[in-house]
Amino acid sequence: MPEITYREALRHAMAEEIERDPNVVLLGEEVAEYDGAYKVTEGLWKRFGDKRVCDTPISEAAFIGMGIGASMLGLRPVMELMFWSFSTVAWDQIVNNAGMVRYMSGGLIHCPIVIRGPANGGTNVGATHSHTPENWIANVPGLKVVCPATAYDAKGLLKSAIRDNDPVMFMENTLLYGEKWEVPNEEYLIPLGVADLKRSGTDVSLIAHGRAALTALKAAEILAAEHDIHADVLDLRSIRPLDEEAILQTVRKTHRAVLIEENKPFCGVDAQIAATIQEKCFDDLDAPVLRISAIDAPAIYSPELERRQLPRPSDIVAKVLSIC
Amino acid sequence: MPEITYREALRHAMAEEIERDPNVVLLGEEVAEYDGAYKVTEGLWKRFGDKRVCDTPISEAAFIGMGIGASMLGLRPVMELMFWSFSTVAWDQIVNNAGMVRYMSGGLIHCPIVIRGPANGGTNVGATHSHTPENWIANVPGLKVVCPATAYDAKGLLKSAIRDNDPVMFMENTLLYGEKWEVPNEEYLIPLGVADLKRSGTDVSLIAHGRAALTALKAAEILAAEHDIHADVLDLRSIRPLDEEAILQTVRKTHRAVLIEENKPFCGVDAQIAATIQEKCFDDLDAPVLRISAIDAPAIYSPELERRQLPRPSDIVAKVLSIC
Amino acid sequence: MDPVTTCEFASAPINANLQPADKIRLLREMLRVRRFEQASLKHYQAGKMGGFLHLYIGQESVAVGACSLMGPNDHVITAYRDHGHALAVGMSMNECMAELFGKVTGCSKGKGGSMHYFAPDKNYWGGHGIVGGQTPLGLGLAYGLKYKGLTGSALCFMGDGAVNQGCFYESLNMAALWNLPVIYIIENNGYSMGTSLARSSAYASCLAERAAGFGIDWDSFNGEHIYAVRAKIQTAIERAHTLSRPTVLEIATYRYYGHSVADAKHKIYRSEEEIERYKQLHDPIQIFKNQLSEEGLLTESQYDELDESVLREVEECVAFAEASPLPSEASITEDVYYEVDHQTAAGRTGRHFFND
Amino acid sequence: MDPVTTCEFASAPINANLQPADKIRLLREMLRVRRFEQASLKHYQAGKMGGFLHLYIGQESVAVGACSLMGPNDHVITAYRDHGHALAVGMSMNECMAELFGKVTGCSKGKGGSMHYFAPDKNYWGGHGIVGGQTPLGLGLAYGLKYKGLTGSALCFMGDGAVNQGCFYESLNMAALWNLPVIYIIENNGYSMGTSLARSSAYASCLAERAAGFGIDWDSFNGEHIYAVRAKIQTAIERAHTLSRPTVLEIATYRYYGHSVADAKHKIYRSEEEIERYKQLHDPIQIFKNQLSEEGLLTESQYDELDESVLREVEECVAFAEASPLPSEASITEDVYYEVDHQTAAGRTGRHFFND
Ligand SMILES: Cc1ncc(C[n+]2csc(CCOP(=O)(O)OP(=O)(O)O)c2C)c(N)n1
Ligand SMILES: Cc1ncc(C[n+]2csc(CCOP(=O)(O)OP(=O)(O)O)c2C)c(N)n1
Ligand SMILES: [Mg+2]
Ligand SMILES: [Mg+2]
Repeated sequence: MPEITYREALRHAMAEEIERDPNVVLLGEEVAEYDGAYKVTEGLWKRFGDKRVCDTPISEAAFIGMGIGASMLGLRPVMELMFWSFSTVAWDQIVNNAGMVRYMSGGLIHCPIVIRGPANGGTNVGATHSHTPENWIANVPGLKVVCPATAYDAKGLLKSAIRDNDPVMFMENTLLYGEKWEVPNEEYLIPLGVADLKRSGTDVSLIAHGRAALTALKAAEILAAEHDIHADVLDLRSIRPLDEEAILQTVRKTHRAVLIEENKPFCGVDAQIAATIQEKCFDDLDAPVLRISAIDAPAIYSPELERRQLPRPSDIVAKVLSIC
Repeated sequence: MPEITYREALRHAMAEEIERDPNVVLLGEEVAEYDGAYKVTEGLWKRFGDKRVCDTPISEAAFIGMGIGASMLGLRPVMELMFWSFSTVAWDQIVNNAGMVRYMSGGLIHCPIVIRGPANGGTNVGATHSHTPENWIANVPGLKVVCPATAYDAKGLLKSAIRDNDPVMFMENTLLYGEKWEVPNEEYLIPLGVADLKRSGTDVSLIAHGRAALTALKAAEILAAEHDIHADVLDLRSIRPLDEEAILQTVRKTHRAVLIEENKPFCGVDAQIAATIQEKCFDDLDAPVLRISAIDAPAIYSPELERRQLPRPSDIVAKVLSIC
Repeated sequence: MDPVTTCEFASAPINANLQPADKIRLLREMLRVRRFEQASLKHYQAGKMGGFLHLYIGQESVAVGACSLMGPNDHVITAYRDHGHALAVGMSMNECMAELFGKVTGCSKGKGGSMHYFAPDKNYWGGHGIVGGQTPLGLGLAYGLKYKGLTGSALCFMGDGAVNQGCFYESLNMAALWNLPVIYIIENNGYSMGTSLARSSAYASCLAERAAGFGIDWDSFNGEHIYAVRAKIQTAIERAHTLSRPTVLEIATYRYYGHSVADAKHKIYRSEEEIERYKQLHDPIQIFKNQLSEEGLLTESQYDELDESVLREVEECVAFAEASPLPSEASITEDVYYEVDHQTAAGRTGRHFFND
Repeated sequence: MDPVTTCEFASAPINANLQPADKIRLLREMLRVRRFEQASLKHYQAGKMGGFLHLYIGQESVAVGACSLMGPNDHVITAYRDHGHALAVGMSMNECMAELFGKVTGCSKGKGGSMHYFAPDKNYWGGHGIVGGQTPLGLGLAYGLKYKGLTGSALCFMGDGAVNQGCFYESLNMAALWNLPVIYIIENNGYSMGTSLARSSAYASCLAERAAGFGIDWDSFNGEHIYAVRAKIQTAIERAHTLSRPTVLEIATYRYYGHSVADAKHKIYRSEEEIERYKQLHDPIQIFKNQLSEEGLLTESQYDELDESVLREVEECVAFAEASPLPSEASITEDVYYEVDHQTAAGRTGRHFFND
């Protein structure tokens, strides 16, 4: 199978959907003539033209709201936020309009919109540019949120997100854009709400999403090689809808769980996962569910220290050893 | 002790702090000449004048940001959001400016600002007006969040919040404004980060915040009267800082916990509490930590049904009976 | 504002070309709004509904005049003071009253309430509670129309207080930059809640003039006469249809009741005299009633008949609302996700709701 | 834009009253910015720092001219392209370079980086990464000054792309309505990232004219000559000091490098010729250097000395940054909460951090 980057996988997904459905339009800052701040949309403007790939002013509230309004009319806008951190200036449009209009209209309206872009720390761009709002979004019934960790997942999930008739918040990671994975040439879709067991073990369940899932895989290798501890690594992929069954299954198998995320700990996604596991696997657990999140402070600039602020394989190994 | 309303308690707290500190200023929509949309600031404009109590245009992003900027210069703005739901249009200012400027300046700047207003459902004002963002806020290191359930707590906590040198998000409840509690005439303060055991029992811990704490008290009475089950009722009062010790203590005493909140379940504050309890009281628990939240949908308008959407005493009783 | 004495806009083609029956219908529509809201007020006070009730009474000429101009691709979106626009686009009193009563027969199945009426089939996109929040949505409707190659427009209504929400200016810039056929209609009733225009906004000659800085055509006028409203908005619609250019219109109007029914102080922040003066001299229904009798199209008794037929419709809608059932408890989690409601494949993978 | 040939602003009192030494200092400050940033670029490319690096080179006359006018109660706040303003208010090259290197000796202890320089003691409030997010903060500085009864102003810098963030207009309305002494300075360098002004903004004659709709005084001018910048901004500062009124200024300027160092395409979305033209004809340092030699205040050799002394300062700051220690791991959770850092009573009740 050919290897392509996470960035290319996203691009191919968008190109395929643009060709497939005339209602799909890409909008965002620098997505067209500049080829995308992170080159995710590179070449798409030249290929599909002004109508399908369109640069916006720096007006997130207005252009996200515009996309929502257009989606009510049947368009399928795929909006790029240069950083998900900038969703803070469009927060009302996302939560109250995309999130609530279907409900408040008694189901008369739906918003087939995708809002995508990177949501990660680790690039030394400072606290305001390093938010990971998947937990805020997942708190809102009416919104969906997806955090792919690999090129394969990114492509399959983005295509599903674009075809989904509900608003899907698609969170990528600038640290992964250049990473390569095997991705088939044939078309495929990955449904939202289906987790992926990326490594199968017996002794402990490492549950994560986004880049943290890759960190967990590295930790699992170390655990196997150096400690003869064999971990299940479950990548949630989709946060809402959530594959709760897969979570409970792996825990029922290993009886131990360590949750890893790059978000801040308080009310992070893993708080929800831990609460669910202890409630539904109470008698299966041989140890408390443990969590590893970013060190609980705004993202620090200093490159050395920000590397330290996010979960590292060694942090996971240490946690696992504390319960195995 | 005299009984006063939750609304009056807040008003007295602000009046006392205005008199005490010339840097305290109240700003918000309709807080001055109109006496407050919910009459919380009634009479303060007449009493203290234009300088100290000031009406703003409907520009939350600008006036919240203005308050943050002024607080950097040493003012202590107490900003009213007519509804905390409207924080969505000021989200960037709250999270990135109030929340991050101290950190990004290496501690050179601090923001002694209070942003207060009602954050609750249950009043049939629809999905966009019924948000309870305490979990979103508490996710942000740099911000503090407080949710008083009684007039006594509201006054003591608001005075502490105004004197606090960090940004404090103060979340009230329109359903409580008219309720009365005993409040002493003498000045008192309630520190942030200290929970309140509002009822002492032996069999189960009901842990809640905001109005849900009062619902828990009602449930505790029913449990005692009809089921001879005696519950601890712990009111968190402050979400960040959080009185984790008090949480662990009550659970170590009763070995069972039911968490109640009016927020939506996914990544609600109680997800964090449940995750913490199972981790730190793993061997103390005789049953899984259970949660009761709002029914997981945007706030419905229909009055009958919205009453049903929020946790009721009977819901708590049923949950408790399932583990006692 | 000065009353419109004789209407210079009667001769505007869009009005001159009206048939007598059309003119009567305009009056009838305004009466429908007023009588519907008077009934809703009565039943609100009788405790039949919850939440807020923002009455449009006094402003009827704006919504009715504007919506009377809508063609197949002209769309409407507004704020929470939305009953007038809803009835004006042709929504039934039944679904509107039932919504206020929180009944499943309501236009939003009792889920939206007074602030959240919707009727996409009538090009009516709500009903929005967050001040200014609808302005980017209106932009999106215009963008969608243009994208689909349709000749139409998006009429986005907003209040004089809403002009101080920033997303409105972001929207103006994009509308001008991209030539989008959106028409922002500022219904300037002089107050945002208890705050007079002078205490909430700084401006040159008027609020609409702020559009000039974005190179957008704008106009400001007295909206008490429905002919004026129709003539001015028609110009904007033609600009949208022929040039795909935006317009900002500021229409002077007045609300007789408080901001919402909960607004106890509305006779304190404005004088009784002011309210009375508007009712006496500037009432859009009275003014148009007189216009029609001057035109020899309406006698007193014909007016009374018209009013009675409207009152009967109102009575019926109240009875309908009363008799309608509440939404079921199970319906609380319906209409959240399209895919779940329709039980598509996408709606069946993973967990969507998280109680227990 | 046309080059400023002879400077009509030399005679403006604020410039005419300058002592020769002051004029040399202005040139020196501009040189400090340029040489500092050239060094930062070199070390960025050598991998000594992370994140973004937005260079101000080409725009020096704006920050240096503006900050040279600051009195005790005049404050400055800007966006992420903030090195120029930081050095212009008197921050040391050491603390600025160390911040880029992520060292504990940096102005923000290595926690803010290039976009987040701060020096409240010098009335410098950052350094803000969210486009437009600083505009309400600037309003707040002005509000705070007025509240405290101080005669001062808040100079809030922003880019030409930032004018399309809504909170800017909300801020303009409040500034005008409340007579707040804030001065919004739009540094129009023609591009927001890869987007030219024409592709991002719709306007009448210029961006600043948007202020007219709020009844705010505005001006738009070429900022390549520091005398022009000082004369025009001084007028706004006097308006702020004497009338407590806001101003919006649009200053035409140009950045020689890409949006950030990561901007590989900046010679594609604009032509090499354009860049060269600005360097040759509109360079603020060259222009002022020539001005001073015309005034007989500076010889070539004096200029070279000046430049060398600046280069020595730059060398020293790099050595300082290199030699400085990194922040400690423990410091990651410092500077989050004032009360915790100071271990006050409030900082000791309850849990503030939630790892494990
Ligand atoms: C963002 C936001 N802030 C505040 C409110 C509360 N609020 C609802 S209506 C209103 C006044 C709006 O006045 P105006 O725009 O003039 O419309 P009118 O009520 O006069 O029709 C306010 C402050 C809100 N709904 N949304
Ligand atoms: C709200 C927000 N949206 C987008 C960005 C990404 N971004 C950073 S700078 C920039 C361009 C700003 O251009 P301009 O305002 O002209 O300032 P300049 O870079 O020219 O100094 C963009 C889009 C951001 N930081 N914040
Ligand atoms: Mg109004
Ligand atoms: Mg620029």
